Amino acid sequence: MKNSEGMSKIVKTAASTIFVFTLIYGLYVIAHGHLTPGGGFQGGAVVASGLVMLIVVFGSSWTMKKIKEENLSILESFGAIGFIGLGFLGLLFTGIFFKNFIVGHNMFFGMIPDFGSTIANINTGGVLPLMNFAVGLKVIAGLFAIVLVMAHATSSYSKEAGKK
Amino acid sequence: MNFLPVPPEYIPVLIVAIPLFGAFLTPIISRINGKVRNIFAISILGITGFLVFWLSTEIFTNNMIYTYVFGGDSNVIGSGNSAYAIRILFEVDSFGIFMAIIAIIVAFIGTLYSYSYMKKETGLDKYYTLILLMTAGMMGMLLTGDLFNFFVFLEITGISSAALVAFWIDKKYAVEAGFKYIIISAIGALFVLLAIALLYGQYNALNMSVLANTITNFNLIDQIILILLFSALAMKAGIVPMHMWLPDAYGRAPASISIMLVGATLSSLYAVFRVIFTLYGKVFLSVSIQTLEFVTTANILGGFIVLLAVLTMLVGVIMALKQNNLKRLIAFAALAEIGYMILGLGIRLAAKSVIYDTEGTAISILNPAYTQAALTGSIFHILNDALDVGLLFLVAGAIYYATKETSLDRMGGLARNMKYTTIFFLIGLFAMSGMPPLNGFASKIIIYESAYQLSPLVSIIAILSSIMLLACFVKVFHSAFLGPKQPHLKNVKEVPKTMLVAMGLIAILIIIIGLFPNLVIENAVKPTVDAILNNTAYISAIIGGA
Amino acid sequence: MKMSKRNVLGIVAFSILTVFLVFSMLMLHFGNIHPFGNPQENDMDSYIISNAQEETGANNAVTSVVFDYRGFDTLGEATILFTAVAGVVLLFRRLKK
Amino acid sequence: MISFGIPYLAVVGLILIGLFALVFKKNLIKMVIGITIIESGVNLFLITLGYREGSIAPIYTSSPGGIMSLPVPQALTLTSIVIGVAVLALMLSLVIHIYRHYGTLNVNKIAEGEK
Amino acid sequence: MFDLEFFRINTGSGYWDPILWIFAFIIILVIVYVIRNLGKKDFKKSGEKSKVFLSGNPEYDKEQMHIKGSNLYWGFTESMKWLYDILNRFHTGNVSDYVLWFVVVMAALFIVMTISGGI
Repeated sequence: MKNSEGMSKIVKTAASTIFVFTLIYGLYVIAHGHLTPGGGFQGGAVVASGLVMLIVVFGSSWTMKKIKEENLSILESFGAIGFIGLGFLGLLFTGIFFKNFIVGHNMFFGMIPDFGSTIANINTGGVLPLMNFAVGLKVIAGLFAIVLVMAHATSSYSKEAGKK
Repeated sequence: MNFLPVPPEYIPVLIVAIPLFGAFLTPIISRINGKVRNIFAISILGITGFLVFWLSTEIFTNNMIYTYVFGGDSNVIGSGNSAYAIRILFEVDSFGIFMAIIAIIVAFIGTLYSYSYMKKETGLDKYYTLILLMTAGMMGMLLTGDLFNFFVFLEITGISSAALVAFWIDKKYAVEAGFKYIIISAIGALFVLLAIALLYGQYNALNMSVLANTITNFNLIDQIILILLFSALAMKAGIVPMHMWLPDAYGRAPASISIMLVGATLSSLYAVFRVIFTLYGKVFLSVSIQTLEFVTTANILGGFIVLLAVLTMLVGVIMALKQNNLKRLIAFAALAEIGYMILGLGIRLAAKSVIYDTEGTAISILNPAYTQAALTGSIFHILNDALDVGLLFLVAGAIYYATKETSLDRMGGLARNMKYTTIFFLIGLFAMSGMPPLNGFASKIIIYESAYQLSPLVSIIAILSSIMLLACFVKVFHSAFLGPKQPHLKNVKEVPKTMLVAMGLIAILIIIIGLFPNLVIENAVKPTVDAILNNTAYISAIIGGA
Repeated sequence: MKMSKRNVLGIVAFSILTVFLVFSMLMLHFGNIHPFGNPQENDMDSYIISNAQEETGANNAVTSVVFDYRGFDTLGEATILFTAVAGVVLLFRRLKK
Repeated sequence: MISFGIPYLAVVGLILIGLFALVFKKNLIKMVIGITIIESGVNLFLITLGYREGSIAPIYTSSPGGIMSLPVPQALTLTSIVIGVAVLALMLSLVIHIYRHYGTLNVNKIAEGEK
Repeated sequence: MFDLEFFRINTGSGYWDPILWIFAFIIILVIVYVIRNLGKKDFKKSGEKSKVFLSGNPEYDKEQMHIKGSNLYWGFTESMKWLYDILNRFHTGNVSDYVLWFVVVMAALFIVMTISGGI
């Protein structure tokens, strides 16, 4: 990662180390959305903040060269399609849009926890964890795309203004 | 689930879900190429329009209400006054589907028009994505039966329209108009959300039918909620004196977006009607003697609304008369048209009266017959206004496409080069200014007569503003189309086929509605008015009994 | 702040608005339905609290509301984020082809 | 002990502060901040509606038991927060474009002069 | 309220019938055409009769004869100047004024609701 812009080498190394933990924590929040506080939006916001830290450290135009915002919007479309597709699957199987059609069967995520105060069981929640993943993907891509586009546009504009 | 024909109880969700799915799919489709993307967006809107028309025939013929519950089959626990709804549900009655027809017509025409109109622009994949999202937002606003869900769709419509108003980012007025529009829509949506939160705090419910069943004693919190909802939605609907965003947004957006903004504005107007007549129906519609003390409230509120309507008409036409920017002139004229619709609402409220017997004790509450005529006229005028204003905006866009001119001073003699556009403009002129035999007259004559029975002055002002509308567009016709060819417009050509087709579709609709107005009134408008005035059916469709 | 006509109008309107909003909030607080801290037992929330586990299989009642009971709102919310991204990318697009 | 519902009054205060910033401040950024202040006030109102004294979060995972706070207002608040983020992003990008065109953020200087 | 006759809208005190209107329009057109044919047959568009006469001044070329849009209704806008001044003072394209009008309308509605005895 040799690029002139951005911050110093120490900051880059530290940031790329911290980013891993941010990513892991965000994915944890997304994956346990139906058991603990949090969910797709919150975890997605955590991961997106880590990516924004990378933008701040490595410079927006370098990041723009690595990741085009078209790819990000494609990724976000996949997240959104997954989310609405789960609703359409409910319509397909049970005739009800956004029906929680997995819960009750003991297939993946389909178990029903015993009532009252229980210990966490990841294998519950029906479509809720899947929706959490879809929304998490969507929020990561969306927030990252917003910050990346705005940062790139403003920085390039200020460069042009500096030239003039 | 077998595909088309789908069972009609699935249609309400498909009407919203298909444009959303298309919008999510558009960035992937647009990787193929531009033409496929345009065809895709137009076909998605065509499918949605087909579903809307089908559902409307189902609803209008046997005057029924479709409900659809999301995420579960148990829609409402309990019944009667102890009922409560835990899930979001759509509730589609004649009023909602009538407005949905208008919204899908303007959306489809706008998309078809922008096929050629937007050919030279960049960023078109996002443009079509936002158009589909805006259509889905309008549909959701019109079909939903849950207040918070209504707020969400209101925000979808506002954000997508604001981004589309500022489409031409190299023009500074367009960016400024987009900023104004998003500020206005954010404020309006936030106050709507505040009112919804107050309703939740007061009645522990978010469902419109449950709330409408509960709001019977018109206490202070109810009044404050009504005022918050009414003023926020009236600002979104562009009623004087909260109208100033409307000429900026309409006049600076691309023409294909201006016609869709008409649909968004009318959706907010639908919300005003819905709040007053359904959510507060037990207060403002009831003819029972128990609600006697609300009559004066209804009268004074109705008088205030009539005042706002008269102001809207006058300010619209007087400002339109001196504009030199074509689209801004049409925008002010559209503002004047909105006044006619509000007038019916105000007349319905203001004409409520109490009948006393000889001892001076109240017998019953009377809603005169002409108030229903006024409401019929205004509902019919919503359809006509959408078509007329849309046609005029498309003509203005065609002139801009051909000449790259917006100011009337630099136009002239266009009728020599653009024959079809001139014909469409004449049709829109006569329809907009209420000239017989086109559709504008058919709805305005009903409004004039019912307004005359309320107070002759209001009727006179309505007729006067209609005459001044004619004057405005005669000015446009003379300065843009008549006269000798201007030297800098020597080689102006007619606009492409698809734009002409889009304009011709609206023109044909206008002529048909103008020649057979009774067809529309008997089949579509009267069920709509019955649905508006009969909120017990709306309530009992959800919670039963009542 | 200079007392122009606009400022006088604005301050009068703000004071009226303040009075009525404070009055509504006090009515909400001293009414018996939703006083701050101990709201009345209401059917919708108690139904969700008691039935969320068996109906949606999720321990987190808020998530079960967000994604199951009011899942369509969440779809609209995700759509709004999608709309915002589309709008921002549209506004910062390149104008030349 | 009688409480005057201080959070409810704080909601009114936040909404009025935001409206005041919108009406009387000249800087576009300050107006955007005003809108976010109104929005945070509404969110505070929603979340206070769901609060119960001595209640726990409505999560059953190894919960200590006891009354739970209302889940629906929390879900509504979550939705409206994300909506606010989206509106804020679009408003700020429009402000950036306005600054590029006009070179200023004073709302009086950029007022469209056309009557 | 409405007559069930196909074309006709009964508007309470009268009715509106587009087809009838079109018939009347055609009849009037025929009458106008007949009256027009009663005119002189031996009129020829030639010579000084069809020249433009601007009180003796030379005729301008066609582009300058076109009246621009801003010059139309000049008399009306001049005589209504007081009204336009008032309206232009309201239409400052200023966003904070828009929000101010929203607040003002809300306050006015509060006052209206108060005096209407509801509170």
